Amino acid sequence: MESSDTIKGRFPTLLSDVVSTNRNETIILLSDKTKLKTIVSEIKNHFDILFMLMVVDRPPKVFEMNYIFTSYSKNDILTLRVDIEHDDPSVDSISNLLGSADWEEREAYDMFGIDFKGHKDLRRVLLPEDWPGRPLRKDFEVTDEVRNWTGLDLKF
Amino acid sequence: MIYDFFYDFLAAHFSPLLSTIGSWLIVFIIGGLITLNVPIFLGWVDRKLSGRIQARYGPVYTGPFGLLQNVADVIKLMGKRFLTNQVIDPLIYNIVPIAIALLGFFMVFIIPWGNANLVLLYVPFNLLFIYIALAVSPLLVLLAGWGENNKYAMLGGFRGAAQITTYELSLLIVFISVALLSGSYDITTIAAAQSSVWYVLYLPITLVVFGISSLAVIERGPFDIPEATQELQAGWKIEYSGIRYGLFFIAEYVRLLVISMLIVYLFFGGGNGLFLPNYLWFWIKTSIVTIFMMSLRWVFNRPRIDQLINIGFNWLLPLAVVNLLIVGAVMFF
Amino acid sequence: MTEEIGANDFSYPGLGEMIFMKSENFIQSVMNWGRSRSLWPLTFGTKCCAMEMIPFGATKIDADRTGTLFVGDSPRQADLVLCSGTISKKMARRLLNAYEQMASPKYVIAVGACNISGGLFHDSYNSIEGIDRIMPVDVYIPGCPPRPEMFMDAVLVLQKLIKENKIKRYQDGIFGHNKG
Amino acid sequence: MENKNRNKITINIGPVHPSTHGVLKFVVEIDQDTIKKVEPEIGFVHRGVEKMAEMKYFNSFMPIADKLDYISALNWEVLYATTVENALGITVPPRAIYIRTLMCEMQRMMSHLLFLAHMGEDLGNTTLFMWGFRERELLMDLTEEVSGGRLAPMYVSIGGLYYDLPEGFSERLLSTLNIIESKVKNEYKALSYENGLFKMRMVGVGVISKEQIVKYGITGPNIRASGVKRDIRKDDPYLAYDKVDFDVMTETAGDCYARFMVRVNEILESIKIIRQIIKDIPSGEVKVKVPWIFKIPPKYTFVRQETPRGEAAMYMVTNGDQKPYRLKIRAPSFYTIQAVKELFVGSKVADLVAILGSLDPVPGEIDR
Repeated sequence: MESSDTIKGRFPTLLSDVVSTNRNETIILLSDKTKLKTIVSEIKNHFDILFMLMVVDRPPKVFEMNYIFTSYSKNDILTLRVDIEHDDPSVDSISNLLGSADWEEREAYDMFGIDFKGHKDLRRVLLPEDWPGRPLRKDFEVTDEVRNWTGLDLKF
Repeated sequence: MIYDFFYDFLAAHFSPLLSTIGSWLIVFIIGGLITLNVPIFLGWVDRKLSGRIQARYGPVYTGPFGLLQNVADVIKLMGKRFLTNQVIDPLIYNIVPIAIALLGFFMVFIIPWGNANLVLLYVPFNLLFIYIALAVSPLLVLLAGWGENNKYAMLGGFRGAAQITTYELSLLIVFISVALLSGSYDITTIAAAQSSVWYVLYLPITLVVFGISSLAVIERGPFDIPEATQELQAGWKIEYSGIRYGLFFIAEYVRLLVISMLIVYLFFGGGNGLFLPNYLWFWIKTSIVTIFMMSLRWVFNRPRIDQLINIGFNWLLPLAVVNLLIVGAVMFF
Repeated sequence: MTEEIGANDFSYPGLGEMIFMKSENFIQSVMNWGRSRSLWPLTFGTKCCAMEMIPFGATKIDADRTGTLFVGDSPRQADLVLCSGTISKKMARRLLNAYEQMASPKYVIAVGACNISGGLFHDSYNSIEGIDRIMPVDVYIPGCPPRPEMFMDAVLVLQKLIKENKIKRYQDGIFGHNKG
Repeated sequence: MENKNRNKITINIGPVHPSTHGVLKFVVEIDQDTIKKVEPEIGFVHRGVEKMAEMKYFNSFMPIADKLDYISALNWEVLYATTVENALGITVPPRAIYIRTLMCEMQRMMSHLLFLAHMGEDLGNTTLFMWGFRERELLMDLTEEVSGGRLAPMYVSIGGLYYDLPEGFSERLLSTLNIIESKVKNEYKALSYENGLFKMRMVGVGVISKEQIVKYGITGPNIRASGVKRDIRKDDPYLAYDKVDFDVMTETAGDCYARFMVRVNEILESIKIIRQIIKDIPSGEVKVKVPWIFKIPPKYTFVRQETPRGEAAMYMVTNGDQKPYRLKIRAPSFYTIQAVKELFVGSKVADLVAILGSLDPVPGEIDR
C-alpha cells in the first residue's frame, strides 16, 4: 500500500493509522475535519473515485464519516475516516473534486442532515423535499404514526 | 360499380329521385360496415401474427380462435366514460378522430375491391383521390397534437407532420411514375395494363420506395415514430380515450389494407393471374402483401425521426425522381 | 309515512317498462362482456413484481390470450391498474394521479405482498402499507413476488367479477358507471 | 432574438413511463427535438433498506437483500452473506462456493438477457423483447428448481446454501446453455446486433468517455464498453472465480452498441464459466451450521463484488449486538444514473430511451 503510505507521509500530524481487517483496505483517521479537502485532493492523485461514503451515527458525540476510495487500475481500498460533531454536523463538500461524491453527499444530507459546505446543489435526493425527519439517525423511530402516513399530502 | 347496380335495380321499381337516395343509402351502409369490420378483422390478424412471430398465441379465449377479441375491444371502448384534461381545444380535439375515420371511409368508398365492378362508387382518377386521402393526414396529426394541449402530444404531432410530409412526396412521385407507364390515373386501368408483364419487373426500386414511404405515411410498422410507445407513450393520441381512441384503429387498419391493395394493383398486376378467377387472385396477393407489411412491424426496431427524414429526403426521394425520369424518357422515345 | 302510500295497491310493470328493463339488462350484460374481455392494463410497475408482470405479458404466459393487451400507452386508454411493487410515500400521490387520469370504468389489481399489507417492508418508514389505503382495489394477488401465472389467475377472476356485475362501484345505471 | 427560450419545452419523463426501467424521472428541457438539460430524479421506490437492516437480525435481512436489485437477486444474496460471514469469520465449504459461483453466473445471464430484451423494447422491437424473455424463462425454471423461487430465490444462507443442487440439474443446465448459446449467436444476431436499423440507432449514440467514468464512478459493463478493463471477478477474485478461466470482455467505442455487445459477450462468457464449474464442482457439504440469531463483535466489514450492473459493495458496522449497527450499501446504478446529466445532453428525445436502456439501471438498487 505505497500510495496510502505516501499520503500519510505527507500529513504526519493530521493522519493516523487504524488497523483494518478487510482485504486490501487501509484505514486512515483524519483528526481535523477542516483539512478534509486538502487530504482528498492529495488522495485524488493516487485513487480514481469515491467508491462510497458511509456515515455512521454515533450519538451523542459524533457522526463518523467514512470516505472509501478505490481506483480502476489497482485493488487498494483507502478509507478516510473523519469524525464530525453531532451538534454541528457540517463538513466541507468534496463534490467539486470527485463527481461521484455529488449524490452521495446529497444522500447523507437527506438521511442524516449533514451540511456539506460548498455543495452547489444540496437537496434531498431520495426523499421528497418536505419529508419530515432524518430517517437514518439513531434517534429516528419508525413509529405507527410514520408508518400510517400515506404521503398524499406531500408536495411534488 | 355497386352504386350503379343498386340504382338500376331500384330504378326499375321506383322514381329516379327515390332510387338515387336509396342507392346512396345502401352504398353508405355497405361502406360503413366494411370500414368498421376491416379494423376488427385485420386487428385480429395483426395480434395473431405478432403472437406467432413472438412465440405466443395471441387472443384465444374470446370467440373461436379469438375472432371476437376486437369486437370486445370495440364494445369496451364504446362503454368508456369520456375523460380528458380541462384545457383541450374541444372543436379540434373532437374533429380529428372523426375526420381520420371519415378519410378511411372515403378510401373504402372509392377503391375497387378486386374488380373494376366491385367499387362502391366509381370516380375517375381514383388513384389521386386516394393519394389525397393519405396525404391530408399530417394536418390532422398536427391539429390533434395542438388540440390535446399536452407536451407529449405536441411532440408527437410535430414528428408526425414532419414524417408524413417527407414521405408523401416520394409517394406522389411513385404514383406519377406508375401512371406515366400505364397512361392512366385509374386504378383498374393500371392493373389491366399489366396483363402481360407486372410493373414490379419494370419498377422494382419504385416498389421498395413505395413500400417504405407508404408505411411511413400511415405511421405503421417500424415507422410509428409519432406515437412511439417507448418514447412518447402514445404520441399525438395520448389524450384520447374511449371510442375516440378506437376510431384511430379504423384509420390504421383501413389505410394498411388500402396500401396493400395499391401495391397489388400498381405492381403485381391486380387480379391478373393464371387459371384462377380474377378476384381470387387479387385477394390471394393482397393477403400475402398485407401480412408481409404487418410483419415488418414486428421484426424491425424504429429509427429515429431525424434518421427517417434523412432517408426520405436523401435516398428515397432522389431514387423516386430518377425512376420517374427514366420512365418518362422510355415512354417518350 | 309518505313512502307507504300505495304500498298495498296492485302494481305490475308496464310493457314499455318491461322492454326497457329487458334491454337494459341485455345492454348491461353485453357491455360487461366487452369490458371483461378487453382489460388493457396500465403497467404501474415499480419493483420486483413488475419483473414478474413482464413475463405475464411475454411468451410463456401470454396475457394477450385473454385480451389483456399491453398497449403500454397513456392512462387514458387503460382500464386496469396492475399496481405491482412497493408504493413509497413519494410515489403514492403519483399512483393516485395515474388512477384519476383513467377513464371509468377502471379496475385495480394490487400485486404482491407490499401492495396488500406492506409485506416485507411493512415496518419501513417510507412504504405504504397496502394501496387500499389510497384507492379501491378489486383483486389482490398474494406473493413476494407472485408468479406470472397468478397474474393470469387474477385477470380471470376480475373478468368473472365484471361479467357477473359484482364490482360494486359500477353496478348502477344503464352503462354501469354512474358512480365512477 | 430577445426571446431565446421561446422554443424550449420542459417535459417530465417518468416516473411512470414504459421505458424508464421502473420508476425514474427525468426533467428534460428540449429545444425542438434536442435535449438541452436533464435533471434526473430518484427515490420513488426508496424503502429505507439501510434503516431496516439496523432493525433486523442478520439472517432476517436476507430477503430484503434479495429485493435490492430484483434482476440479479442472487448476486446480492451472495454479497450480503459474504459480508456477514467475513464479519463472523467463518469459511464456507468449497462446494457451496462453487454452487454460489454457478448461481451468480446464471443470474448474470438472466440479467443480461433481460437487458437485451429491454433494449429491443426500448427501440420498438417487441419481438426481441419477447424472445429475450423466452430464453430467460428457461433459466428462471432452473432457478426455481434449485431454490423454489423465481425472482427472489432465497437460496444463499449465511454459512453456505439452504439446499444442495437437485438430481440431474447439471445435465438440464447444460442443455439449456446450449439452447441459449445458439439463440444468442444466431437469432439475436439477425434481430439485433447485425441488423442495420438496430445499428443505426445504437452506433455512436451516448458515448461515455473515460473522464466521465472517473467523474461519476461508473463501474461494470458500462465501463468495459469504454475500454476500461476492470472486473472484480478477475482483478480481485472472490468465490471460485480464480479457479475458472474466462476473459474480461471489453469494447472500445463506449457507445450504446458497445455496451450492448459487452453484455452479449458476457452472456457467452458466463456460459463458458458455468460449463467449467459443472465439470469440476467438488462434492461435500453445502452449509456450515450457523445459529439463526447470533452476535458479531464490534467490527468494520467491507466486501465488494461484481454484480451484472457493476461493483456492488456492502460496508457493515457491528457493535457486538444481534443486529448490524450500520449497513451501507453501494449500488452501482446509483452512480451510473448520475452520468445521464451529461450523456443525454445534445441527443434526441428518442436517444434518451436508447441511452438509458443501454446503461441498464435498476431503480430498486438506486433507491434502496
